[in-house]
Amino acid sequence: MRTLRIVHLLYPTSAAPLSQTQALLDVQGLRVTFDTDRGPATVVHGLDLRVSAGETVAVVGESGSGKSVTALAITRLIDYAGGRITGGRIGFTDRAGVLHDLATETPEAMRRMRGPEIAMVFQEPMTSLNPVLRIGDQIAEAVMLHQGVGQAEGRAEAKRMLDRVRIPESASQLDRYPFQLSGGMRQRVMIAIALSCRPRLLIADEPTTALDVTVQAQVLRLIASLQRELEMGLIFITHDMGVVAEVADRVVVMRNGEKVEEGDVQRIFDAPEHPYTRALLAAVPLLGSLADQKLPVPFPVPDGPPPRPQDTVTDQPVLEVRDLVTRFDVRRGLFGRLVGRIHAVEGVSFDLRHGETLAVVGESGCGKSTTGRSIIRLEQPVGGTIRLAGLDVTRLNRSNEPLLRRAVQFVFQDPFASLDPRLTIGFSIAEPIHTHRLLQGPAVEQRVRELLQQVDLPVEHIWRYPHELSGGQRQRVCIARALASEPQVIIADEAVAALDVSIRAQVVNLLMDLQARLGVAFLFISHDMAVVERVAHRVAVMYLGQIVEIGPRQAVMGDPRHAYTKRLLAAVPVPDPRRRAYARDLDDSEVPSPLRAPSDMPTVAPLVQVGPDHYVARHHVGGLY
Amino acid sequence: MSAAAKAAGVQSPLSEFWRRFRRKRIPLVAGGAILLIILAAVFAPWIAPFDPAAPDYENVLAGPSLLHLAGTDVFGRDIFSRIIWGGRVSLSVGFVSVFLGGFAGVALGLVSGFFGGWVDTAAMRFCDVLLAFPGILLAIAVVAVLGPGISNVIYAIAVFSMPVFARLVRGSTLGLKQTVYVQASRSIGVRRFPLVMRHILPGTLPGVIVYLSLRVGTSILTAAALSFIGLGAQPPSAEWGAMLADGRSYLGVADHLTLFPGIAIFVTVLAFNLLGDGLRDALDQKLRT
Amino acid sequence: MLVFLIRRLVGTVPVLVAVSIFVFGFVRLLPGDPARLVAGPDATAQDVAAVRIELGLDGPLLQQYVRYMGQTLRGELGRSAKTRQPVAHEIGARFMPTLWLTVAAMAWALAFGLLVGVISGVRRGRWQDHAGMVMAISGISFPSFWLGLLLIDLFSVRLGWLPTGGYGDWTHFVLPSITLGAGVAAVLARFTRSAFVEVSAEDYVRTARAKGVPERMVVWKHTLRNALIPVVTMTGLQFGFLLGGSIVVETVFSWPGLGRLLIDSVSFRDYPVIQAEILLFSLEFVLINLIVDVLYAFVNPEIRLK
Amino acid sequence: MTRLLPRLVLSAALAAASAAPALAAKDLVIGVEANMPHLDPANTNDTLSQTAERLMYQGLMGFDKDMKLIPALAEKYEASEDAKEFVFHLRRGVKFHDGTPFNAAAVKTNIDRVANPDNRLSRRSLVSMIAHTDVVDEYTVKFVLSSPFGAFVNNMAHPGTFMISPKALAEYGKDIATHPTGTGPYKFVSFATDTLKVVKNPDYWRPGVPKVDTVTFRAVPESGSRFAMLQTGEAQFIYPLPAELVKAAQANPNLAVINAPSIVARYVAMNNMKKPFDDIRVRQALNYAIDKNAYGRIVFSGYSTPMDAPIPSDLGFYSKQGVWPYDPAKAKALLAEAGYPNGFETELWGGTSTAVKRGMEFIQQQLAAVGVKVTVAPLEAGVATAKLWNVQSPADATMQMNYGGWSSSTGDADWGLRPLLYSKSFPPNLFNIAYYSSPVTDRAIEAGLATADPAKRAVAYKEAQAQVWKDAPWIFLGVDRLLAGQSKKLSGVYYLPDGGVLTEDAALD
Repeated sequence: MRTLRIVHLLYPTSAAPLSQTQALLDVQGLRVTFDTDRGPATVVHGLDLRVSAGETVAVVGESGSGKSVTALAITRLIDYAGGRITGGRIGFTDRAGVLHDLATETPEAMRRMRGPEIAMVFQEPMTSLNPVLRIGDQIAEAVMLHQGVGQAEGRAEAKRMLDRVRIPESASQLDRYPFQLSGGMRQRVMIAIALSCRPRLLIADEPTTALDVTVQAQVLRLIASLQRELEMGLIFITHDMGVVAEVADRVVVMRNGEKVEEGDVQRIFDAPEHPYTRALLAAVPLLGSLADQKLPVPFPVPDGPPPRPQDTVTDQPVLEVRDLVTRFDVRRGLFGRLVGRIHAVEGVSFDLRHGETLAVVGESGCGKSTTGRSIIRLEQPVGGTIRLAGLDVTRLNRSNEPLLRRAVQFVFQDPFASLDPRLTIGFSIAEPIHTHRLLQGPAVEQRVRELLQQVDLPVEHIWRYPHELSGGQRQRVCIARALASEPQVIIADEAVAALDVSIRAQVVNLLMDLQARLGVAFLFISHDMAVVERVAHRVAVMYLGQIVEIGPRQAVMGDPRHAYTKRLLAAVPVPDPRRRAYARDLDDSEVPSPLRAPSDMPTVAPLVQVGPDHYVARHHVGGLY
Repeated sequence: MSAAAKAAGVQSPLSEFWRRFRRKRIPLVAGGAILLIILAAVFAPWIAPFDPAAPDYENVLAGPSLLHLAGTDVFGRDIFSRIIWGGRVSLSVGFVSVFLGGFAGVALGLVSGFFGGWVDTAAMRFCDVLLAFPGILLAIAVVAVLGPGISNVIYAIAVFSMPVFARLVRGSTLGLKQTVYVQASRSIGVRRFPLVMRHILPGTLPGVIVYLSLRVGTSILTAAALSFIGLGAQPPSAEWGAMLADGRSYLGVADHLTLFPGIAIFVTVLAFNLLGDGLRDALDQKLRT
Repeated sequence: MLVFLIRRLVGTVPVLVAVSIFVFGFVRLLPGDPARLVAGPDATAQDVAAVRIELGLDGPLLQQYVRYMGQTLRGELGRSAKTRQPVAHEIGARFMPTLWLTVAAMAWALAFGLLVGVISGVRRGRWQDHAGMVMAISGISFPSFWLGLLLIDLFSVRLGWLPTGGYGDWTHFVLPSITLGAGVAAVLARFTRSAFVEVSAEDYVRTARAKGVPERMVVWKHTLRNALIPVVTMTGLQFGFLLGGSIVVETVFSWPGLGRLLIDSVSFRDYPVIQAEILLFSLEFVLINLIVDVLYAFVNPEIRLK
Repeated sequence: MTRLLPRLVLSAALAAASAAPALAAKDLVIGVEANMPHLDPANTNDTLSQTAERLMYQGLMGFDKDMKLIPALAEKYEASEDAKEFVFHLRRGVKFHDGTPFNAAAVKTNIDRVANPDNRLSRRSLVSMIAHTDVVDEYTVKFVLSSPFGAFVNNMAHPGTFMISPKALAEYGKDIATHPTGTGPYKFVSFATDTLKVVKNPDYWRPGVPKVDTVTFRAVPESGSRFAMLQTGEAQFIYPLPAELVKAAQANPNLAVINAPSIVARYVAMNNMKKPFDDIRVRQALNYAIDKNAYGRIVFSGYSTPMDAPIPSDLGFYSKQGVWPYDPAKAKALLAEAGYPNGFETELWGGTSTAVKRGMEFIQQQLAAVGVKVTVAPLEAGVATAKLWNVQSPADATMQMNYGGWSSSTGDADWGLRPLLYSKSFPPNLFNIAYYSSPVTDRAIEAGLATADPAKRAVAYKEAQAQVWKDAPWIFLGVDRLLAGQSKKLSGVYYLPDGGVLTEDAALD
């Protein structure tokens, strides 16, 4: 990652000082209240926020901090979401130079302002477009409404917008429906809708959170360039400090509905004043920070001793996967005719050693989760062999199934969903013990208490229900449950992805601590390269169901050899405003679909060695490897 | 995880349900009314002022009075007492048929949803076929085979309630099967039967409970309709639909013969529907009628 | 779209086969000898044997079924035990009255249900919503036969505005279709409201507002069009309810339709007619579902284009 | 001579001709209670269809409004002393609706058709005693019987022997049922499900009739709806008028109520061969147990008179026995004497109509008072066929008690007694479901048939009725009143005691 350490000069990162610009938006003392069935709840308390034309203000905070509500309040869409503005003013200077207080505008006046003056892009591209309307019509609608033009003109403008957001073959895309587009494409359409009336203020609410990292980079770049082009004010709402560093001129940090800190982006990253900001930044894994370290190192703990690298790997492989193939047949019609296959996992081979963490990385749909699920047999592989501690568990039978189920455990991504809400924590943890009849009677409860202690949870939690616990605590419960059967391998499928950054670091540290103490091996499936850098001994990069590169973490991340690995790493937002990625060369291409016709079998590229234990797929190009 | 879902997670599902349910007055009132109707039916011998079968030929077709709150019928029997006793028939038809149908439907839905494949296909085609028959038509077919009478009506209604539950439970089983916690339990090797009984069945119950209460109302209406066309309860049973049917030729002469049984049916079914709605709002917003 | 239609048509075949087996099994499930029942009191052993052949109750079961299917496909449904007329003739005369009654009931129920549902959904929590939902929940709780009797009493007998029953010009349709459609109107109103409310919370409705679409268009273009997708399915299911309900309503209003024929046939144990009627009802229901699916695809591009 | 579908006979009344001046006439609508299955008179079992058939068809003999036998298509007849030969002289110049002339050959064609067992016509028993039918000349026909049959002329007035155009018979075959072609006052127009429409026959042989242009029968099973139709003027005549609505009808100044005695008897048949009804004391006890006056008042809102003989008073050769007294104490005593001091449990069958169920409930209540626990079981027509009429031998009979009615549509005591109480009339032959068998009664019934001499027949039937009354094979309940509602504008529609309606002279004001 050293190659990326260049100070960026092309684009100055700080905007003009506030005093020199007429504030486009001037929010003062904003209070927003929701009427819940438990009575009114104020979720934004007296927020001040200024945005000037051409300026990008990032609003940062963890979930529940009130950042999205603020956005809805400014557009007054909050009226339709069950909330009310109960205090403060929202000053907004429109195109004609007239100052409005959006907090008290009539609904009709607000409506006319939404679109040409203020536009929004939302987080979830999959649900933000109307499924029954063609995308051309959805873009043209806004144009026709606000510019009073006819159908043909609206359509022409829609096409121009699609070109502008770099959607290829825009003319034919106009007649397509949202479900026919990928998530990245839909977000581009959303941006096209938002920008179709040339708004003066764009509010982007986590616009890239649901996207893969390479797509995220594309979309971020697109927004930034359009902003410059249109000289819009931009409020960028995110929880991701990496993204903040990429886009913001100024940063507003929110917590529990209040602004805790505000400042120039450089200042915030260099010298955060508020403890919360500091904690937020400390918890953000900085990709490249372990570039010099061969072994994994836990996250530093505030006020704790500096973490030490962990060397836990033995030579003995515990899990050997060879040529694993998992495909999903797509059947249609009455007779279930096979119309295609999703080649989720195609010829994947790797070893996992005792005490080792092998990270599997890649973007959604690359087959990394399916690989994990196929090993634990939540999916049925169609080919390959799996050996567990030397024993063939490819075909499960009465004797080897309990063995596999005991020795390999799985930790899922969503801690809210992975515990049965109707069962106590204690029972959930004890379920593997009961299932495998490991202990009987009071010994079970004793063991559950031990496990709770191992994951740093109070033993009283044994009688609690999942809803009484926070996300981080629940994930600890899941880990305790995974440990209950004394496994040799834990497959962690995006196990920390759903957690807030501060919690994420704790849970990662817990996992590493357990590895150090128990020697358990992890198959660590993740899309988060920075976390992977912390935990992994080795990294496997997957693309379209195949491993394209595998090797020691330091080699793969510091010296990526496969084009895709390079692209993936380049797309990762770096939480350092000095290292903005505008200049990085990113292509706008889409990841191909793993769905293929039944007769169209993919070729599995052979892996060739490029360094010690470091292998790269060599592709068949023009008849040659 | 949205903020709302997180907020909902603060309380246990049961207390959350009770909090939401209690907040609405109407379902509570409806629940109270149902309780009252059930109690009245159970304690009919003590509550009813008259023997529901005792004729009084000197006092026939008398309008409502202080003595006979709902008047008397063609045999001089006290209609109020008959309605109280009739609640036993109408309610047991409602409950028994729906519980029978519900039980069978839940079992079929669980098996169908959990095992999938040809079992699922066969079960769902079977349900399609049953659903392809309008409920009352199916009931008539059953009655045509078995003959009229209240117990056959119960079977008939159970038969056409079954697919409703089967589909509902299959749907939520499919959903629950995909939930992470069920997969988690599968991944640690929990066997099918405990998996279904421990993790899936309880998850389907909220929907089942909502439908149970809604279907009881439907069943009472269907039983009444069958009685009305002469295929339901037989004399001297005081089933409400049969009372309404018997009294209908007196419309314009003695309206109280139909008015009170009609009100009894309406109020009871209404109460079950309101309760069901309240339960749905409190238990599972996604369910629809 | 054509492929979709063909696929959907083929998809109904198993259901129809199952229905035919059910209908075939119907007479064979009966306790006793149906041929004896049908032949009547004066029948001799030869008569009964003849009736048995007429009912297709002779020979091995499989052969019986094949023969039954063959006859059914050729439209030969046998003769009514009661009237000795061909069943097809009996049913044919009653088909249109029931169809029109059902269509009339559905038409007003749909119009009313959608309107009330949308108004309640838009005015959620206000008096319009409460009034609409009180009407709706009363509608599904009211015994339709009682409603019919009350309507006759009020509008025909007391006010003399409308005929009491029978099949004739449009005035004859008013009361029966109101009675028949009331429950369905109520169900559709409730269902439309909940679908509407659900769709209102969708992100794309927020998107529409965010681009400044006027409320009226948000309701009719962005929300209702999506809410209609489940409503269409529900409407199809409700047709079955109407077909069933027509049995009762036709009795109250002396409507010369299939429903009344069915009751008459059941009480006379006129098995050839019952059998044919159940088949017809199911066929109608399957057909309606087919139409609903086509409509469904029409409102839902995802189904149409896949 | 009709085995009543119970619902077809709720009540009855004779039309006292409420004459009114005729204006621009025209369309008479009659609301009836059920659909007519079809219109082949030789295959008809219900009074309603027979009434409808009377619009278009006639027999050799007919009935007037008092149900007196009158000549119709025959002008006169002669019977031999031994009641074995009957000669009918036919009316001349009568034509069927399709133009075919009516003559002796047409009579022979019709009678032969009914008599032919291969045709499986349900009214065959009316003519089964005929050995052969001879065409004497164009307008004279002679019936030679295989055994004496005193009531033969009455059979020739029964709808089962109505005359159908031979040409139409040949043309339509079985489908004659939907193409009625007779000689009657009205011509067939359409018959769709619940509506029968006929139009005036301009060539009708009786001058001056019919006086209305069309007649429509509309089936309205709901009695309330049927009455509503009358109130709104959609119908000018409805029958039966449910007894409970008589008051409402009387309150309406535009309506008239027909209330007249009928020949419809209501009784409970007990299985005389089965315990406990094989004991005459039990049968008598049950007769004592029921208050016949209350029966009429409660079940028929007062429009029923207690039975005072096994047949209604309006049937020929009726012989009064006096109403069976209501005496529950005596009933209990008799039951105790018969070995049932605490009563017994039994089952009562009947039809499914509201009025019939009401009657059954009443009986249930009354018998409960003397300790007899009755389970009420309404049977649909089809089931009743199987369980009552189709039983092959007395031993197979499962019936204990059956509540039913009987209307002798020949108007004669023979058909009021023989099918029900003659020991050779056990099902499946005829309808003696009480399995009553008494040599005295049998002999008397046979004697009544053996002659055409009214005096001799009267003696025989008197003996039979006295014996039946004494043996109490039934619980004798009541004779319906005929009830119908009509517009005051209507005249000339007569309600016959058997529950049929004559519309030939109908006129609208």
